[in-house]
Amino acid sequence: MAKVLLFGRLRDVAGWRERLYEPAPPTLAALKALIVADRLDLAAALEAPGVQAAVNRVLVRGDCALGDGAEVAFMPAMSGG
Amino acid sequence: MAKVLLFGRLRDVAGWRERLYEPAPPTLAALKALIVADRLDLAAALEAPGVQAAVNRVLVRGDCALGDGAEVAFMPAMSGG
Amino acid sequence: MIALADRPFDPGAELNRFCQGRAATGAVASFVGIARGEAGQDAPLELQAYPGFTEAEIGKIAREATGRFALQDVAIVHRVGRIAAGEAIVLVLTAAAHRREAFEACDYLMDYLKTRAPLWKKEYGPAGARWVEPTARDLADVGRWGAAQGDDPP
Amino acid sequence: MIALADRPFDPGAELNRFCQGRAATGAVASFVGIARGEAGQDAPLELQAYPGFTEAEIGKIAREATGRFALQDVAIVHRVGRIAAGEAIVLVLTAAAHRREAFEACDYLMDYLKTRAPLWKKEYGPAGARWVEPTARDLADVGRWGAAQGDDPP
Repeated sequence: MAKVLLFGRLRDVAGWRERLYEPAPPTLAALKALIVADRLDLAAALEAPGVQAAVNRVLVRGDCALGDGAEVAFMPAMSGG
Repeated sequence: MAKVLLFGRLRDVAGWRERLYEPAPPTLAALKALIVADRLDLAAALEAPGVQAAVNRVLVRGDCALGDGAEVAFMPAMSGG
Repeated sequence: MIALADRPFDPGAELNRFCQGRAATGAVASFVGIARGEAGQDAPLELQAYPGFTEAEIGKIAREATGRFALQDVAIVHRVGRIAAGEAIVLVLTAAAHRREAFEACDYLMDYLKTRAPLWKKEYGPAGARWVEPTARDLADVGRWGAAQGDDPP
Repeated sequence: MIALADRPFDPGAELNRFCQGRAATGAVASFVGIARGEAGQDAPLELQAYPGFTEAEIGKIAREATGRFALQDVAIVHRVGRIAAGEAIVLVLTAAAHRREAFEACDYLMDYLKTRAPLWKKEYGPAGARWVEPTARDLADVGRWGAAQGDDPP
């Protein structure tokens, strides 16, 4: 199982904030492909400049393997304050 | 009459904080001479670098005339905060 | 102390608590960011965080700032959720022996929060809602500090 | 608001009052200077002012800073008299549309207060009392702003 969290505009585009994928795909890239399968708008939003991914609360660049129970967050450009 | 106010270390050196001089001397220089008449320590303190004078709450450089009722303040180097 | 607040908080009470027992400190700088908007308008801002991750990432930068500016203490409170006009969005407090370090650390932390902290801000206006991204000015501001601040911008 | 306080004041209450009704502001920076000293020590500081003149001179610089940094508001509270370790000596509050101006104005006003405001500070320590004069660092700090700030140093 992999838990996916979306934030900011990604949440609005997807129409959801949290989903479980069972079983966990083997890699981040495979998970992404699953998420955007029939969602061109979400695929574009996930590939937009500034979007970062965290796996188990660690920022990840490029692809990586996913263990069972992984928590994967997709985060667009950040802006607090 | 002229009212003289001292601040900071000048107050400590002189041993007073406020004095009235009657009648008012005609100039700031004359007033200074009167204040330090028999006080070499105070004369040195008043001439120390950084000491400023205000007449009627306006900073004055050099000498100036004093009207009756003038309020004259001698102020050493400033430091708040 | 790094905290996310899902309700209005009291910057003055936080400032006083932070100043307590600081006879060795000398200097406390602070910054309060306030939600702009028309009085009576619906809450003009929404802030999202990634609970746990957001505090941890802000804590990393707070520790970095502590070393960089020789801080004695730092505290950050950030609102999340819907925020009404005039309410505090963020409070940053820094304590140091000298005022220059306290000011610079506070400035540094705000630049970070504006551009690289895991927070997402939506503005609600008459023309609809939009997600805020760092402005050119925000990016120039954070660029003043060099590359040391957290990860490279994406 | 420029005020001299001859008793301890409450920086948090002042901050909250200053932030009230600021839905058009965005940014409030503040600085609190705290009297250093050993807990339990006799009041380590004495601040003298020239009542009336001191507030007027600080007011002039506050107005200058308001123009220079496009401030929406500024408030300064300065303690006078004997001050105990851990008590606030000074509070500077600045409100602006953007944080950079609020920070810089606060910094500018503190540099001024340290070197050119009509205030005199005596430190009481185990080795006796001494009148404080601006340090080389204070003078370098105030020099950053150019000649515009009040009168030339004497």
